[in-house]
Amino acid sequence: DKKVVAVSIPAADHGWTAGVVYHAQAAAKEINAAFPNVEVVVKTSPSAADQVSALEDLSASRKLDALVILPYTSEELTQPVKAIKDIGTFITVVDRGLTDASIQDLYLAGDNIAVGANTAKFMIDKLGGKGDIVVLRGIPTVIDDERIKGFQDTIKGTGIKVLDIQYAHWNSDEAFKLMQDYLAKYPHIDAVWANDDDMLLGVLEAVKQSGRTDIKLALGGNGMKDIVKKVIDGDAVTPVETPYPPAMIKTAIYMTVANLIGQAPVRGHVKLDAPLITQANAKEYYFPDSPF
Amino acid sequence: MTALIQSAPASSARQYRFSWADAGPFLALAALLALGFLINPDFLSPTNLANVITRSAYIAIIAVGATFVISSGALDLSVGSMVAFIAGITIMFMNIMAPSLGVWAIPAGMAVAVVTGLLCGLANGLVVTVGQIEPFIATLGTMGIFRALITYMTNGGTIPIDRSLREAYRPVYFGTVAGIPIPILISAAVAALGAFVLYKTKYGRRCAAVGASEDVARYSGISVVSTRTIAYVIQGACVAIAAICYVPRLGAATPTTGQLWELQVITAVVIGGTALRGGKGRIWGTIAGAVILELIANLMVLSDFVSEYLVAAVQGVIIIIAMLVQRFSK
Amino acid sequence: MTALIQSAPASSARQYRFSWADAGPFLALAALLALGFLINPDFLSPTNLANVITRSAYIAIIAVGATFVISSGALDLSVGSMVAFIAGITIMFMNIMAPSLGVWAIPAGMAVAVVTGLLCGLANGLVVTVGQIEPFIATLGTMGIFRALITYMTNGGTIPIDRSLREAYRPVYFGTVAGIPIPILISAAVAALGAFVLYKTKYGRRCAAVGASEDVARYSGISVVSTRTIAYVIQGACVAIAAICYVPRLGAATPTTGQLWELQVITAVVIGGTALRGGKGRIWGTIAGAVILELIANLMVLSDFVSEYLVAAVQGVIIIIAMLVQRFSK
Amino acid sequence: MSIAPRLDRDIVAAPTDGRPVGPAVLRAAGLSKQFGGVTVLADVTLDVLPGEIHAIIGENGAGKSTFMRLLSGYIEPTEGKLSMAGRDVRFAKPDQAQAAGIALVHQEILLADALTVVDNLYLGRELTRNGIVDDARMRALASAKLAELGCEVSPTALVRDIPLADRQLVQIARALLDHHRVVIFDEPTAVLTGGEVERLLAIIFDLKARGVAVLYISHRLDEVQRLADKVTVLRDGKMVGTYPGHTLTQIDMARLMVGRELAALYPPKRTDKAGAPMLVVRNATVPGFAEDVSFSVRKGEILGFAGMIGAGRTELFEGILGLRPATAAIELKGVPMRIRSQREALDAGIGYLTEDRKGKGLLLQERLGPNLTLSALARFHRGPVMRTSLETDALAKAVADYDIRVKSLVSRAGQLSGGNQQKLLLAKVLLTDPSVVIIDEPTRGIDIANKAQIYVFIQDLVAQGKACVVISSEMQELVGLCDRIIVMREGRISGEVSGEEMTESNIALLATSERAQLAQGGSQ
Ligand SMILES: Nc1ncnc2c1ncn2[C@@H]1O[C@H](COP(=O)(O)OP(=O)(O)OP(=O)(O)O)[C@@H](O)[C@H]1O
Ligand SMILES: Nc1ncnc2c1ncn2[C@@H]1O[C@H](COP(=O)(O)OP(=O)(O)OP(=O)(O)O)[C@@H](O)[C@H]1O
Ligand SMILES: [Mg+2]
Ligand SMILES: [Mg+2]
Repeated sequence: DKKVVAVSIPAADHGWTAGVVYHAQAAAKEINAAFPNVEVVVKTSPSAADQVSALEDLSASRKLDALVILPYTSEELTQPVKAIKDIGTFITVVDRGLTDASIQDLYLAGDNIAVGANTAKFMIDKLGGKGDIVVLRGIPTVIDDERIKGFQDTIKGTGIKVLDIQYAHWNSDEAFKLMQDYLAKYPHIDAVWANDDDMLLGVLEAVKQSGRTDIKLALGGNGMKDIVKKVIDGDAVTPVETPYPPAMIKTAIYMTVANLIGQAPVRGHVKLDAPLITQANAKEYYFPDSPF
Repeated sequence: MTALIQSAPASSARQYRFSWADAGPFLALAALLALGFLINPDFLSPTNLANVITRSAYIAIIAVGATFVISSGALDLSVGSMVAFIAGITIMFMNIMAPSLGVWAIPAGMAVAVVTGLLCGLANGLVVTVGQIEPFIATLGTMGIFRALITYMTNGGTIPIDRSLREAYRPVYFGTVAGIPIPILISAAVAALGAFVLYKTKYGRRCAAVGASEDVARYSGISVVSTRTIAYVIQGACVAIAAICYVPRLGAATPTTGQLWELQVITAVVIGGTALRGGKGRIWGTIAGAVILELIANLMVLSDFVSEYLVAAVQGVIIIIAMLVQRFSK
Repeated sequence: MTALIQSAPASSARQYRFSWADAGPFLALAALLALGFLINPDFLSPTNLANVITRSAYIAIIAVGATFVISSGALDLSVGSMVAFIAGITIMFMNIMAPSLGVWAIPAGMAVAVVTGLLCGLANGLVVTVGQIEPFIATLGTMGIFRALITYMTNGGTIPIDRSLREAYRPVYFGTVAGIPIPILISAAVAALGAFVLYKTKYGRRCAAVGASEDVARYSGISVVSTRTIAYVIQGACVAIAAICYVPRLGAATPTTGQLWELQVITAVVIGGTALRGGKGRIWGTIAGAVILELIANLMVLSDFVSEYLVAAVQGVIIIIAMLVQRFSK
Repeated sequence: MSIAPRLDRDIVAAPTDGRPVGPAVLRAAGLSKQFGGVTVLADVTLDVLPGEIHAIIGENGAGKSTFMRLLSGYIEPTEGKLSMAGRDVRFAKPDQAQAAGIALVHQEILLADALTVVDNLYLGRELTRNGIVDDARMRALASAKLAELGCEVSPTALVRDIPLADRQLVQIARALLDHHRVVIFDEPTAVLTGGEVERLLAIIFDLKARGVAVLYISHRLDEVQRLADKVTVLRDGKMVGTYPGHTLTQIDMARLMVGRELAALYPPKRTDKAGAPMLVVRNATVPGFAEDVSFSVRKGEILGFAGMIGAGRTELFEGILGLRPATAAIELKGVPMRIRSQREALDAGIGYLTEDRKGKGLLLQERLGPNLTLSALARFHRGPVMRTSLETDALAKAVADYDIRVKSLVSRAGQLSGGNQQKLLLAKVLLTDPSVVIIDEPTRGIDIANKAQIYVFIQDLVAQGKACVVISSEMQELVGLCDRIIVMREGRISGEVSGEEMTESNIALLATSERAQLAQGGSQ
């Protein structure tokens, strides 16, 4: 009998989630072709409530041998995932841990706090411990919250001053407008941090249009291929990048399948690092065929 | 005038006759069930159906309120954010009360939810009626306000419900009575009450009259302002009930809770046969509409034909086809 | 009939009299500018104003089309997704043509954009008129369809424009003619053309008549179906023009392009003094409405009063106040 | 200063000038009303006594409807006051007037289209039992009241689906459901035909007998003469006077209204033979309304269509003109053609004036000019550009030609009095310069002086070689105007009269009974 692996991920509503969908589908295709006795089913959901619905639907219609899930939010998905665990399904959680860690057979964690913290460290370093910066936030969710927290905790006590922080909803257009307004409002800005590369694209356009030269750094996060390319090319304003590879979903799916069909059990927690991507190592993080 | 006299009884008989137009949403529902069964026989399994109908309960409950607002000739775009806002207030209140009241914090929180809902509805209603602002714009404004308030309350994160209350509150979504999930019972009760008010009370008649023609209503001594305001208050109460059912399901409120529900709610109401220009409300059709929407989403998950990227397109097409079927089955 | 003959000249003079109701949006605009200056003098700096007005160009251009659709008594919720879809198609086409046509791929792509826009508008129009589906639902359906198509085309990611075209195309957004940013010129041209068509042609009269009363229009020999369909086609053309201005700004189309623009567009139209129930369109008011919306957003950033979490709330409040001021200045 | 003209002979009783003669149920003292600075009613004083039928007459735009709306709380006076049984009253809303016992049957039909007949009847005063609306009882009472008026529509039919005449009866029924002390009828018979009119008049006499005061507005002076105990005449918003009803002849009334001598009502008919057939219709069937109707109208001919309410005349022509589903073989000037929409009809040169001016004729929120030119926009174009100056000229000409009384050329259509709206609508249809004109109820709500003028217009049209079809509920008008009259009954042609046979009694016979024996008339 075929073993069923369900993959539940957020719908592609911006670049990073699009990367997740891309890698999940790629993994499913490869595995379904390679292992005739395994079936990987990928389902996307546009909100936490829809993700809970999708879990119900997936588990109601067939017996799941394993579930790989990238939860919208930890809090809201904990109970529903537990319900699936209770019927004997192997649970792999990606990126955001559930509030009850015992549910997770396998946990592949991204580190959003590190994304913020590493970016902050680099910035402190590069600006010599002081400077005026502006920050663009994403959509009010856990990811955004953690990154901002990591960043703010790190700059605490240094001479880095956050002039302004506003939401731009991980959207390049909103980021473009917001950056234009920041530029109009503050005659001197040392650095910008957009906590996601989609937003960074808008920021860079706005800076370019203004012709201002006071901005020494404009950093993003997530490892979008265009930004990694900039790092490779040695861009002065965007010299580094923090990865938060959507490909982690692919790793998780492969590990889960390995557990199902392999001899050795694959369990435990894997924490993915968020090291700085610099010109030196950027090639390792460059995937020109990914949509992200 | 023989023809005339003959035709009169015929037409009053017509009144009790089966009406294709009214049956439209139920036919669409039946067609969808059949289609679902063809695509995946599990679709009709009791568990799956129970899940789907339970899930449609929020939208259904809110949509009952929306049926009032829409048949009174107005519109409410703020319901999705209002759910989030009320859920947030309710959880905050329950968490504060939990140490002193214990499990009694739950009913106390529910009461707070209802009061908040009534006040939110009243605010919407007054802006629209007394402020004389186009409902679309007025409730778009309050939509932004409620959404911002929940974001503020959560600091952009999540408000989870206290662990001590979680287990006690869970049955409100997950429990059953006589085998029927509680949310289904609640939405049936709300619909029955809504149908009673809309069809069997003076207020219901006046609500439809205001939607059919403000002038005629005004000249008949009906206060457009209070009738429409009450419709918004009813809407607020329904949103509160939906929020009460919502909280135990996910155990938390976030700034993205209830996003775009307003569109689903309006779609459910219109698929159910209520005209957006007002003057006519179909509560039971609305319920069918809410279930149809949830079934379409469920079908997308259960079927394997559709690329993940195209789910929204297929849903759009199915909704348009459902409306066409309804329109031309008349 | 002496009374008549005497009164006629007096009243035809009145026709040119200043109308407070029509001036409403412009007064609101002036008030906002003054308020902005008080809060932050940089607000009125030429760069800032140029930025803001340039940014408002997309919404303004789309909203000119929406003024037609709304005054014909319909609604289009799909414009935001349509921008994204057209931008995607255009970029794909330009990228394919770039190797053979070189820079000429840009005008060719623009032509493709316009054709796509007209076809999308036509599709919307036919679903609404021939399909007789409530515009709200019909265009909610096509909104999902266009959004899904762009997500599919981009695999959920980004379609960037070919590097070789980037610099040549950039001036369409960033360039100026006689010191005025090109998008402002384009939106002024679109508005002038729109005003001409709506106020000075047969079609404009018919459009407003259909919105005011379908029956009267029909009995006056006006085809409701074709008039309203043409309004949607005009809307499609405007969306295409907006997309043409949009692409050079960030040089890419993504699944989030144009999200929620439909709401901004409708808000701009209504703030501009056009009634959502149809029968009356105010092109210049619409333009003022679009600028007002963008100014409010700008003011939120330039002021330091508002917590980032509450921006949406304050925007909602300002919009409601702007509408109230308009309503009661009459 | 008296603006009353001298009558040929002295009226037996002098004008009472509204001086109280007995205990008035309703008294209006010095009422004035201005709209945006324009005075439309000036210092009108009137007493309404119980059990009295008081007619208000005046030219179109004289201020009758405005006056009635003031009395019933639809609008508030700029000056003056109302009192009931000696006590001052103020009505800010119509329901306050209703509560005080005053009901108004509006000139323009004021019902909610999307609701059922019974819902409209009981709107705002629903009957309930234990808090639950008592549909069964409301339906039963509604049926009874409608039957009393001779209206056979089902109480659960939607108002949007019932014919105009029935809507008017529903509106009347609404005013009569409760017992009122004063009932005001503003042109109740404009859309009714003979039988219904008789029934209504009987009901009005019954009200009078029960001590109810009735205010009655009509341009059909014969009705006024039969009903009125007193007649108050308004001209240009001012009182001309109040006269004892039975002493006034119709000619007296007309003179008092107009303030000048009147020409004969009907222009002489042409004596020359009508020409070749212009419009030939064969086997026209409009499902549910008309079946297998064939007729033709010649160049230079006025063809009348008579029938009772519900005979299907309106629907027949709407079907022929592509405004509702129908089948028909149509030939225009000998050329067979298909007409699928009003546009095609207009392009072919067939104009149609609808009987429902509020719902289908005019955009009430729109200015006069755009209303006038809506069907003929192509004529106001130069290149792609609308020429508003041409439009303004056309409006000025129409206002003069049709004597449309407007306070300002930039008014909105809804601000015109009912009769003046009708004239605007007529002007709108004729602006398309049709070669065949179909006029459904040409003089609905038009005063006697202007009626004559419209008849002259119609005669002029045919004199220019056009063909004209007139559908009318006023048999007298058809007889006075037409060369030939087709009578319809229950959706079929039941006969045709011309020449000597063209009498009101013959038409009535054909309209009501299966086999009619026509009598020769006319020559006496
Ligand atoms: N709302 C309004 N605004 C401006 N003018 C108005 C308004 N209503 C009525 N009028 C004007 O008041 C005058 C009197 O109108 P009214 O309707 O009372 O006439 P009427 O005597 O009933 O005429 P008809 O016999 O044609 O019905 C008209 O000149 C009309 O244009
Ligand atoms: N919606 C409807 N459903 C059923 N029967 C209808 C409906 N509308 C009209 N009828 C019937 O159609 C017939 C023709 O209607 P109508 O009164 O409009 O004719 P008409 O000759 O034009 O009368 P009028 O003199 O009022 O213009 C009548 O028998 C009427 O009762
Ligand atoms: Mg009148
Ligand atoms: Mg008729």
